[in-house]
Amino acid sequence: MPKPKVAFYWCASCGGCEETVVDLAEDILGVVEKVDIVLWPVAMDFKYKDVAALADGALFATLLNGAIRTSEQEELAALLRRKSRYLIAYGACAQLGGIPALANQFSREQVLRFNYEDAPSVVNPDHTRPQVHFEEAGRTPHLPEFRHVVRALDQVVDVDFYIPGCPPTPNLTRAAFEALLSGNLPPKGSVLAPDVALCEECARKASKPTNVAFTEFKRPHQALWDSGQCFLAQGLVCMGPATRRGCGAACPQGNMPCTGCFGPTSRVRDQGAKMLSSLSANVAARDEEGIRRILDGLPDPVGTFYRYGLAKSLLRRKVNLPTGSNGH
Amino acid sequence: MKIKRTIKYEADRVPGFGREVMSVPGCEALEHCIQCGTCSGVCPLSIYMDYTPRQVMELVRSDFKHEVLRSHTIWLCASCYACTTECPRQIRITDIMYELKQRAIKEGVYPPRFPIPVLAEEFTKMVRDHGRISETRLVTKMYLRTNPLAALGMAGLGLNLLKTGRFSLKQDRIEHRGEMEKLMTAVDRENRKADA
Amino acid sequence: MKATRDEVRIGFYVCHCGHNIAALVDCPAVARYVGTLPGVVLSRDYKYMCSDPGQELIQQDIREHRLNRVVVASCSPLLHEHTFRSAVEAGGLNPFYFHMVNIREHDSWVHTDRILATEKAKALARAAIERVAHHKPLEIKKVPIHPDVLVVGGGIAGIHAALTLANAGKKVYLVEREPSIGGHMARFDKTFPTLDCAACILTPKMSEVGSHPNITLWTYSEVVKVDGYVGNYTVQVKRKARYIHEDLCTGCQDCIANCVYKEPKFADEFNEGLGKRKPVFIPFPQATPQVVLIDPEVCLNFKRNKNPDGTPVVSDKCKKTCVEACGERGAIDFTQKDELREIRVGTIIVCTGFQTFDARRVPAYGYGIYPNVYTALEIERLVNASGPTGGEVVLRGPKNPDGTPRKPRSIGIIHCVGSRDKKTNLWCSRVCCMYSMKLAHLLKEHTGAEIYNFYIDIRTPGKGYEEFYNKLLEEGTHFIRGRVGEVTDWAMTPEEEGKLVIRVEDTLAGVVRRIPVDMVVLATGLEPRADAAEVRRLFNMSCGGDGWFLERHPKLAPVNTFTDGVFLAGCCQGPKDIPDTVAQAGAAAAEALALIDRGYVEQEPNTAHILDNECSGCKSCIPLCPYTAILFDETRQKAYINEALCKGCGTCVGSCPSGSIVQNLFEDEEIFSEIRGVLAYD
Amino acid sequence: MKYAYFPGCSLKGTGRAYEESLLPVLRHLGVEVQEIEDWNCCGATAYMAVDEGKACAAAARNLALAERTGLRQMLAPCSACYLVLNKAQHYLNEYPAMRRVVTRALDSVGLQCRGDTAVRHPLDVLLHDVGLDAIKQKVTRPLTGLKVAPYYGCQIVRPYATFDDQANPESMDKLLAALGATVVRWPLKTKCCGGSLTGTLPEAGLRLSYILLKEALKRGADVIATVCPLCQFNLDSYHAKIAARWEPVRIPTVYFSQLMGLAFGLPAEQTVLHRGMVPLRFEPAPAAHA
Amino acid sequence: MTKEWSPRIVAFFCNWCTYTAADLAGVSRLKYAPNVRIIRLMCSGRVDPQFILDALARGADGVLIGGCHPGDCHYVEGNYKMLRRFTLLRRMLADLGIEPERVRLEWISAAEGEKVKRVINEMTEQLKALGPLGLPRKFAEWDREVIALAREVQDREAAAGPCPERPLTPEPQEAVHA
Repeated sequence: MPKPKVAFYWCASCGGCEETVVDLAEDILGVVEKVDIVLWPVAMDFKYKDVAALADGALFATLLNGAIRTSEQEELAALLRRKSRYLIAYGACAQLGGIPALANQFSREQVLRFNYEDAPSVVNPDHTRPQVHFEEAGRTPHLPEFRHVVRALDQVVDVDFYIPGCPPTPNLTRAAFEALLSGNLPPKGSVLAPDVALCEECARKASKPTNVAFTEFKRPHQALWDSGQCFLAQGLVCMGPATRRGCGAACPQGNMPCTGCFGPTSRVRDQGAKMLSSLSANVAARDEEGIRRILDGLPDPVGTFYRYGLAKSLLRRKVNLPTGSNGH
Repeated sequence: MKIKRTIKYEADRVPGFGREVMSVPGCEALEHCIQCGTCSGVCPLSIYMDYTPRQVMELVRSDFKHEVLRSHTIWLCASCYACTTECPRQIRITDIMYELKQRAIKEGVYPPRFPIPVLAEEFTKMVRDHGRISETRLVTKMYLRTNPLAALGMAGLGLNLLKTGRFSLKQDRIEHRGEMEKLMTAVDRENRKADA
Repeated sequence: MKATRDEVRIGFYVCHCGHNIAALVDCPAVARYVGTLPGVVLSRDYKYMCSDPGQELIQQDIREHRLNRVVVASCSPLLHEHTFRSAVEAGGLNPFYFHMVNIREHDSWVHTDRILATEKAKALARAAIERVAHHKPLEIKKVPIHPDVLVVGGGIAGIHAALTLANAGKKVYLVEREPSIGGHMARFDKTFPTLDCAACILTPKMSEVGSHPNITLWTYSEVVKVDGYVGNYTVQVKRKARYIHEDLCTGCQDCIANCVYKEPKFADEFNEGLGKRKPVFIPFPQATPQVVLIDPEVCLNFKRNKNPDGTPVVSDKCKKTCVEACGERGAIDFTQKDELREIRVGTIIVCTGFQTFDARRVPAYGYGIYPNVYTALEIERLVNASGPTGGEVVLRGPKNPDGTPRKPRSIGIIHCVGSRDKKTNLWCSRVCCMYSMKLAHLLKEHTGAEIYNFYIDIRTPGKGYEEFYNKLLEEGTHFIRGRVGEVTDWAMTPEEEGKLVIRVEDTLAGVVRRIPVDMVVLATGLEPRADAAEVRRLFNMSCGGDGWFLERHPKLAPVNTFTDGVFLAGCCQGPKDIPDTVAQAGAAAAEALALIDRGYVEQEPNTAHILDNECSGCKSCIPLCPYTAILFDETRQKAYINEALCKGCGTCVGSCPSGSIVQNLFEDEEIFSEIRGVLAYD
Repeated sequence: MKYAYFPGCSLKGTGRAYEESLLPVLRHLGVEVQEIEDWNCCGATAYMAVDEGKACAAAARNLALAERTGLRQMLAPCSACYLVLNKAQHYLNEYPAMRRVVTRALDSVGLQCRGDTAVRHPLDVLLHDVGLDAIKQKVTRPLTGLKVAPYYGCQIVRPYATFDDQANPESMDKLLAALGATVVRWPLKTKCCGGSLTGTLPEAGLRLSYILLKEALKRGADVIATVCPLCQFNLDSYHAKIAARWEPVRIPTVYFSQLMGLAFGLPAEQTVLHRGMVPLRFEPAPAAHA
Repeated sequence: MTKEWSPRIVAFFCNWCTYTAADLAGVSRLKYAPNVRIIRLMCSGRVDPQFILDALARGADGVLIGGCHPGDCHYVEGNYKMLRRFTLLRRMLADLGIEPERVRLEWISAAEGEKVKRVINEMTEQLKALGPLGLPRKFAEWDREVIALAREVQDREAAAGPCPERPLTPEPQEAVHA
């Protein structure tokens, strides 16, 4: 009997997710012998038309990583959606928008101007910008269109499962494959990681007192951090309490606080809001001035609480940005 | 014996008059009046008034415009502000009196040769034309316009002022001649705009 | 979520409340609209939902239409939520499958545009519909009530409340700040309108309190701390040192007679300073308890300079003749210190009373400037047979040439001093008209003087009050309608020489008058005690903008406060006369009794609980609980809530970073759907 | 200490004695004043009776000119001026509509008014900025034995004044006591003197002056001290008429500043007592220690 | 919207002070703008920032939170907790382009019916001046680019061959169409 066909695809992402597939190390072989990889741009040479040629639903599963920012990505997402039985948002960017979604604080124009003109490393005297269409030798090639908004995969197409993480850890990926192949799957739309916050599996938890009240907030570069004690107890923002577990508390083990890449638990609609609520409620001061002073220790709340989740936050992006007509 | 009909008919009222007055800056609190009479009680001049301040307040509130504007009361107010500071409802009675004087003057309804409005008019004229007041000159003017005979009665006083070096008929004025007039016409213009 | 939608069967009822709602909200339209919403199987509008037929309607529908959720849009849940929950329960449903929409206090009563008000009603109704779908069945929690009661304040209100409870067999602690109970009433001479002597009707009640086996009377004491909640409060009371052992003092007053001060020398508080007392004294003859006290401020046996903590220092400079006089009874103890007592009670009745307005705040009336200007309370003492002058009304000011004190031949009584005045107190003090007339009568009786009452309006809304007014008119007392402008001492006419001149507009005659009198009496109003704000915090009550303690509902819960188990009586809630005060004290006592005899209070099951499997043990919630109800299970490394301690504020719920705490009746899902509901209109 | 100085019309006319005595006293106490350039009549009570807006504008022009001096404080010795300027200040800040009109009007003559200059009365400045101690130190000829009835009149305490009690002001009492004078207590210190009515309706107006003079005498005062040119004029000028109508009540009325000058031992041309119609005859002796 | 726009305010009032104050406003028949929709919670401390964001995302132009005055909280200090959240949330919202006037925290005691009226009227006026926030419409606007393409692709595929059983457009986001 033919092996189930699997596709890997990437959109707006750093490539780290691809790495984790490789990180499966020898297990990759296990996977490879169970499935038939038909599309994997980063590793193999297949073409769009190859996929287009497939019958709808012909793919058993597609693991798509990266956020959606261009028309091309949307189109491929749509195509793979149709061809696959299971479409899986792979990694923080596909699940939540991820780091790229931080661009949702800026207008498309701001982003383009910076990247093609203002960035210190750019030399572009005649202000050339990428065009959607341009004439050349009587031919009109089309370039993908750069969207106003960065989106998570499920804001563009219907998604079956999510594998969280920036990047997802090998064992999550492995577990996901096993589940897929064995067919014993959780309800559609589930995140394939435990539905409990990180602290549960964090070695530092025991060191946290039950009476933490913040008198100041520090930032990672501002001190040497006790390698055993809870970061929050040391006045450093750790997103652990508001973030799904499953990574084995990798960052805290590396003496860095959690930044929230696994996203919220199923009971939370807005990871940032919840963390904000918990942190600020535990500030020590009672007078307005004192409260403000302590909270000023968090200079960039959006970047802190929505490091990965802005696209999927309740507001999705800075709300007063222009969304003019398309076409650059 | 001469008898007089004192009954008031609805026709005697000018509906909206009260509200109108209460809408003027400083006059709002009138609606809270409880007719306690403190104003009359503290008013040093209430004993000469045809309507006591309290009665004026009620007449305004019940729209008896003609009665109010024709009353002597508004002219007797010496603006000592006793009523305003004592009123248990913090009604700025003195300011209401001003408002009523203004309306009376605008409508020209006050006793002829009645010195007080005349003084006010002469006063404002002098301020408009010269920017400053020369009191003795002003007062003399007033007497000539209202009651020249009384002016004679004042001769003695004039003399004493002269003796103490406080009498002068010279008109003091500001340098920027005409600036006051400009200012006043501007106010009129703005008010008209506001009304429009 | 879809699933629940299918199985929920909601019944919706919108109440006209006569015209209260229907006048501004198109109730049938609201009913029609709600009828179209998912999950609603039946939607009605009805004239009075809180009426019996209204409630039966609900029960009947539950049975006939197999409703499993009920929403009523009517008045404030604080008013009728309980009513409808019971109805739902009687219909065979768990009472918490009910939600209430407030379209009266929050809609029809506060808006003017019918269309917008109706739209708002729809939105609020929709929110409830969306919400109620998520409701879960809950159990009401029962908390036992400690049967003892604390009554704070020993005026007539406190006395009556304490006796009522004690006679019903309850144990009562009566705490009074002054050395004796009796409050203001004890200082009055007679009481209106019946003119029976205040002492004669009050003294028996006072001594009954003093001797009642069920009453622990602590005078010269103050409540300093209150903890706990309805059913079991822990209260700390400071018993101030009176330098006398109450249990040893027999009240013989030999110590007073033998004090080194032969003559009374110090202003006597009870008589408004009109009389004098000694350093060791008993406030007044009928004082309860009959126990003397020593005033360290003036007693020779104490130093004038105090300890850093403000406590007095014994000097032992005095011959201590009082101690000799007391002899083997040994009741006097200069070393006595303030002591703290802790008691446990289930309910509290606050009767801390009022203070009279300080007449100096109206300088135009000359109190404190002209000696012959008096306050009403001073007159009460002046006309009182056991008062400083033995009931003889004589003037404070200059005496006659022959040295005999002058008697007033004409007296002006000025009403509304410190009442109905934006510059001082805006409210009507309710009792001044009546007590002014009472004093007018008594003064006339004592002096035969001409008496003028200056009033803004005469208010006699009480049994026999208007009749009393008539009586005064018959007695020939002058009533002049006009608020006095000023009281001065300069004369315009011979007959004004040497008199106080009252300038006033006689508003009924429409003329301004100057009236010379010998004596002016200021009918000072009632106002909240200076420390009302602290007392309020102590018992977790609210104050109105005017500073009086706030009742839970002006009509339906006049003696309740917003804190369960704490009740109000007397003038601390607002000015009132003795009959009303006593009635209110009885009501408060009854409310307390009702609680005690039921034995328990039901508590909203709106407590929070932690989802055990979902809790990550991050401990963020633990410091947030003001009741330390959240604990951490070290072995399982998870937090859990002790629901007995949880009061249901929901602060921890709003803060749980992984959404793992749930508050009954206020679950996230319920509130989110409420938000969706209120915004789902266009 | 430096203040923008608004004399007002009266202090240049019938009330010149006020200015002539006040300025030296202030100088003597090291208080600097700078007369506002080209100030105009404040509008007094008469203008309010004709047109509120214009009255405000007239007053506001002065406020604007005062702001130009860069001095945040403005000294207005005449009660009427003091009241009117304060009132205008209040109206501008309380009533946006009024502010709009006045601002635009001022604009038309190239002036702006922020309305944040503190309008202050000499009594206020003397008591709270200079201080009684500083004043006492300057007293070389205490007014021992001189019984003075302090008379405040209406408009410096009512309705806007914040520096003293409206019903029973005491700043002048304290000041006079500091000068060594005996202060006569009387209940009429803020009663109305009749204001402009003495001229327009003598019968009504003069009666009020009469009562004041009568009571002052009755309570044994040698002199009435006043803070207002109109009050001084009324109490000083009508004795003949009052005597004719009621009874002679001759008692001098002088400005508190004149008494200060006297106590500071300033020369006669700076106490200008000769400007009074009822002359004050009192020669203070040098202080024992001085 | 059919009728002329008028702001929508979602209010979260604590049961003990502010909700009661609103009742008092009613009993006293004070009149205020009908733009507010009051949601009752036991304590301002229960107000989860998610509620505020959700309300805005669903079309509220402003959110008003009412609690007991500092020191008067029925639950000792729930209102302080809210004050802290509010302080940071307001700053974060500014970073996300939402004017501070749109989210307001007020201490209103059970006796201050007048204040309920004042605050609601004030806020309504401020929001009128600010104009609509209109997030639902904004969301729809943002998604237009996606939906357009999705349609285009759909048509193309339809022309090409058998239609897949799964929809291509994203499942409707509640917030967009609520």
